[in-house]
Amino acid sequence: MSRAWRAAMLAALLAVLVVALTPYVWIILTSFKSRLDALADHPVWLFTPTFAHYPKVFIDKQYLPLVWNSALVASSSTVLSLVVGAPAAYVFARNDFAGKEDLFFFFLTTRMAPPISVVVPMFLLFTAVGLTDRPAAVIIAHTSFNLSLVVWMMRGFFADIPREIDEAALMDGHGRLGAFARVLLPLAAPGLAATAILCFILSWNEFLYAFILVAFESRTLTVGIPGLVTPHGTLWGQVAAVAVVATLPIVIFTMAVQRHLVRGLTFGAVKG
Amino acid sequence: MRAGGARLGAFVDRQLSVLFVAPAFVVLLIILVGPFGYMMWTAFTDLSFALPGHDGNFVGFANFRRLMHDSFFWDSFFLTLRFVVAAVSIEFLLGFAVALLIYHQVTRRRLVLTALLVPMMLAPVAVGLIWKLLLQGDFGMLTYYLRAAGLLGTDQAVLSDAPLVFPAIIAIDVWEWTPFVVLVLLAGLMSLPREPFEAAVMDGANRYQVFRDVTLPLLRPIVALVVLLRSIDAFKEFDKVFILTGGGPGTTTELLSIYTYRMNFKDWDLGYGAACAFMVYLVVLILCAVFHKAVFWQEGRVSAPAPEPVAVTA
Amino acid sequence: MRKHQTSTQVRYRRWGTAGGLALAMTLGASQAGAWNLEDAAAPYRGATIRTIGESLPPLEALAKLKGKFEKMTGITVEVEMYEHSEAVNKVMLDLNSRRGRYDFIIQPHRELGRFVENGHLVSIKKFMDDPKLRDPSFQPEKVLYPRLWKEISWYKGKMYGFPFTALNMFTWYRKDLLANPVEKAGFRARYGYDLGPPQTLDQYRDLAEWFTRPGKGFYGTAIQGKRHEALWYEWLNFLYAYGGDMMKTASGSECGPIIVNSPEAIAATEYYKGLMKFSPPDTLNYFWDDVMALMQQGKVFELIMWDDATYAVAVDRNVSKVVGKMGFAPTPLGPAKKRVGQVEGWTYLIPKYSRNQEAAFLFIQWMMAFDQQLEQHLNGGASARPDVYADSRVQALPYSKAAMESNEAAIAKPTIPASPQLTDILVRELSSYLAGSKSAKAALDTAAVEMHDLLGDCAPLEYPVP
Amino acid sequence: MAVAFRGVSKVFVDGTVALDTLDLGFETGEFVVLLGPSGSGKTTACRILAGLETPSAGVIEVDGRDITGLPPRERGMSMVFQNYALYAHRTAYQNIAYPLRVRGAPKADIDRMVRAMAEMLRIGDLLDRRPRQLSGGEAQRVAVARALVWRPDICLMDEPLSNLDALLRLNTRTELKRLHRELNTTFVFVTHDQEEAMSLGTRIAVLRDGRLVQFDTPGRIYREPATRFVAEFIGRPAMNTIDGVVADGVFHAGALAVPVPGRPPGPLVLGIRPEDVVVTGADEAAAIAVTVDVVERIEPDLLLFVRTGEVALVARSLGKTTDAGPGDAIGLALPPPALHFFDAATGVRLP
Repeated sequence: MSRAWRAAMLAALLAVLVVALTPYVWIILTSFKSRLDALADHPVWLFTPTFAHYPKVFIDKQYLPLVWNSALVASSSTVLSLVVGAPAAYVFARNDFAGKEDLFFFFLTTRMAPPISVVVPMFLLFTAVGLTDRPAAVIIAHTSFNLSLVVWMMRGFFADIPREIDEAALMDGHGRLGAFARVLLPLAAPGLAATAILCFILSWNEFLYAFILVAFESRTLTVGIPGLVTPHGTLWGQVAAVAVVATLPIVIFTMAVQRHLVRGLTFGAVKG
Repeated sequence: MRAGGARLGAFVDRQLSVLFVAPAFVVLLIILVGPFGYMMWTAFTDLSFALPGHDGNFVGFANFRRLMHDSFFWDSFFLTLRFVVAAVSIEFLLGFAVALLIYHQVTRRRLVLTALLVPMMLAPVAVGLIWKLLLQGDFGMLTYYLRAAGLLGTDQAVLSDAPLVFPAIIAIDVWEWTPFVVLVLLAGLMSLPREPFEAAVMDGANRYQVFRDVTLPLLRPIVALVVLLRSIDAFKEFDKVFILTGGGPGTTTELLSIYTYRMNFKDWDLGYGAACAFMVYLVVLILCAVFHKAVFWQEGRVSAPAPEPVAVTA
Repeated sequence: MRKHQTSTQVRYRRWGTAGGLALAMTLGASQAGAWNLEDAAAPYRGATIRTIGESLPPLEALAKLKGKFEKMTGITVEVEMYEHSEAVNKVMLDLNSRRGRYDFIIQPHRELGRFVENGHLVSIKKFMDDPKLRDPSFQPEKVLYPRLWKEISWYKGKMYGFPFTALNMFTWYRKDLLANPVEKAGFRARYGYDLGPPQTLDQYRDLAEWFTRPGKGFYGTAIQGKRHEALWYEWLNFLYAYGGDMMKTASGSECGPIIVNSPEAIAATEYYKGLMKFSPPDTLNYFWDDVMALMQQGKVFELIMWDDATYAVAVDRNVSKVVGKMGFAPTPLGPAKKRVGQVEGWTYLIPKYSRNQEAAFLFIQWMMAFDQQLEQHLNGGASARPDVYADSRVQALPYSKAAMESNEAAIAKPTIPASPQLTDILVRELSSYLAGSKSAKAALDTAAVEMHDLLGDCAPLEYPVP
Repeated sequence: MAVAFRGVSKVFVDGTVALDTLDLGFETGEFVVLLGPSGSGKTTACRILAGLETPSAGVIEVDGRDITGLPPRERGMSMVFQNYALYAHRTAYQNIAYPLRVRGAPKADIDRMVRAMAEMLRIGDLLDRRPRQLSGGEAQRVAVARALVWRPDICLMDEPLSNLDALLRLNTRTELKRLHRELNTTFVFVTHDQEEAMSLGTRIAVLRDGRLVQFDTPGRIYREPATRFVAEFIGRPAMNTIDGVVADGVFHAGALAVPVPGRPPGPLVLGIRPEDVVVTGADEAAAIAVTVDVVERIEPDLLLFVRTGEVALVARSLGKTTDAGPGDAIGLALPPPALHFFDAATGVRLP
């Protein structure tokens, strides 16, 4: 590769990064700007920071508990999706049975249902069984759309683990359940991590189900954001503060399992 | 057959497949037969939360007949198709290019990737607001630089200019979701075996030929996967476009999801809203089924060797 | 079956006999002085009542005030604050699932028809008639703007609540610029009359034109052109000023001939679009939030804006650069030659499914009292009590006079069940017109036909569409 | 501990018949080799014994007890896989210790047994490595250690040597024999390599097309192959088998004529091991005159590929030399005691 070519590629990559990150950087800056700075007619890059927005929105407006609500919903639905979905994915990867592909496709179709129309019936049904307003309602709803993702992705990961590993585990004294839980799952850990991140992101950021199905006191951070758009002006500083705080856990979570994310998505890196 | 304690274990082992698939199946069935079935039933009723007397009486295909002649629905429908095709193909091409860039730019791959993933990690609601802030016509940062660069007239603003709005929401979707495409394709690239590439080089292929004849075909299942996932999600795009434009100006950005939202949450005309949703579901389902049969699963079959014959031929 | 139970049926169950009712009423009348909140609330001590409303200063004020009520009565009040449409959607779902999460709700009055016609609400008459609950000193017919109360909280002759806010739109302008001698001379030279606050729509346009200086980033006005309810609200001011309306009706709860495509309406709509020339380039992406920001930043000369947003422009120096520079006036006179304003407001309502209706009523009644109304008004509310506007502290606010005048001239808008749908249709068509994809007539004709399709025979087309 | 397959069949969902009424029994302490070409059903038989597959028909008995329905963990068997199937996320030590841990052995015992087994397999210094850091031979030893460490009644090995290079394979073979002797565990060893089978097995079960063809000691299988198939499959170079016809006590195949006194007339297959073929001078009277095609000298062996007419033969002479080169005419003798006869139609050995 020529030197010029290399430089050009590096420049292109840099450009991509700038495009990807600038809006986020801007929102971080905005979270420290006074309203007048935020709305100034020239972009303000240097300014005297104000730290008022964070306490205003998280303490005065009591958004802090929403972080916990979001964490509860996102982590529960992620765990639930994995617990329910991974075994199914394993069966899809290992067993052959009549109509398997059709059943698999059926799993995927649930992702195609338009949430905007499903959410009202879901609300009514959940209300009928007394689930509405509890975090459980939105956890179940998120599980429903994450489940297909889990089954889809984990099937690939399990398929890439040689069948003999299952059998070795059986010969080593496990039952099939034990072989799955003690041997297969640890081997598929990178895949689980990758899948978990995507589930977590989707659930953490989801708006509609979380808004409709959950009570005021257990609403998530995402649901809280539009409340900052008022007829008296969008509270840009506070919106930015919430957006920054809302992305923090995900960025941290992603960093933590970064190593697994790509490896996990490589559908074949677990062969050892 | 044998004594107590082991019996449960034996049962679990024998019925493992069923026990493993059943929970997922039941959860999805509840979701499908429950809310989704309810929605489908609603599509055949006059259920409305707004109008008195519309308590969910059966009306047959009335909603669907109305749908057939609803030009707003069909405008939205084709607008959505255009949106999906444009956004997903740009995301794919750009994503592929960036994935290759990162793949070949060996050092700091991880750091670069994490940084790149940021747009995807933001809540779509936040994405909508962030871009509203950036594109705001008076104090928007991007507006300012676009004008300074002469790309935007001082009498223009991106989200107010009917011809610009639709490309703008596509661009924002591209901004938000290209990282996902990069992530999956990069993972795919990194999992490819070396041998075919070496063989192709030995056969005298140049870089472009290697890409066309080796990389692309090998990546086909992953490409299919990412295109399918993105298409399904793009079809459902709602949050950020709703916040950015509300479907306007006029109906220039009224995607199906926004149209359905109005039916359901403004008009509370749930019967008709359900008919719209059902239609959308049907179309997405058919498209995906065709796609699935045509590309994805065929590849899956080839790459995963059929297990049983292997045992026989040992 | 959704049928609304009459309020008296519920009452009888509570008090046993009709005789008991009559007796109680008599007692209430004769022993007016004896009523006090503590005693009235005693049976409900320990109850928790929950409400929901839009996340705005008046609701924040309520949330601050409620502590006093809670201390006096032992009733706990929980307040849920959501964004405008979220607050509406939450309530729609709650009412239609009949689960009774909210003991009273604070909703835009245009939703009234949906609630009442589907039998979701309790008429507050039964509480008003109940001497144990009714504070005899609270005389709403005397202390509230009668027209505002009737439109915001009544439906088809029955009372369902009291206005939480009585909102209105009027003109905001930069009075500091009007005093500038250079501007004065220039304006006079160009238009042949003296520079001053906009009295008529023609002057409004002239002023908008005169002050539009794109090179300096300053504009005459800004219209709320985003595809959003804000567009419709703003457009109504011009529609009314031209003598137009959506339907020919005496009150919002009626259905009547559709006149939204009348020549007056078309003229008003064209006038409205004419203001786009004097608006910033991004005007089709604005709703109330954005034009507000423009005024706060001192980038626009005049707006037609909401009274409850005024505080943040005229008083709050933290967010506004133009404190002390603002003038306010009712919307300019149009061809109709009469003062107009619009009735808009959020209203307290009590759902049928509430399990604490009496406690909810007590709280609402308490909130409607002068002290609370004044406090709320001063914190960014918009009271429906004229006596609040007469208070010296309110009088000191620069916009009180304009607000009062507008309240008195307010015109009702539809509150029938389909009214949000009517709004939605108009927003879409007006947005299409502003975006240039069709003519004003075509847009309004389309809207009229759709409105007719929606409402049926009760709403014939006054101006038939070919 | 006696193991018996009784009428075991296996038909896969796609209709392939992998095993066809297999009857096979063996005793404790044996080193049984399941030998056969691809598709012969040997692996299936092994997996059915392990409990990894369920037979379509028939039963598996251990000491007369039916274990057909038992899950693998209750059969007291272990297995070494062709690709070793080591757990990639665990160290060699953890891999070996795993079956002990799963079976709930006390910690102290685990350590002692793992180390002892590692010592026995000479991998004591590799215990901290992960599978990806091991060479093929090392990984193979770890797999064997894992299979033997908990002293299973039976250790099953499915082509464990086929991924190793030739030398390693030879060494491992000796190693396995030594282990078998020291541990006195029953080994069931699946292979397609007859040499492996001959060197390892105390008894060899030869399978073909899902059926058991012969089950016997290596010596008898070599000396008295039950069918023409076994005869050709066992021994390298393979036994010479010649299709011909008997007439008047003489076997005729093209130009070849071999006296077979007492044989009834009709088609017959005659077989003789290359080492039983005696090379004589071309001029000897009793000799069969043949032409040399190819001479292979793999010291100390000498292989002569010869032909007479259409009939090709291989002669193997150990430690002898010959001057014969390609094209030379030489004489061969086929000593009558060394001749094998097979039914021309069924391939079954004839007395």
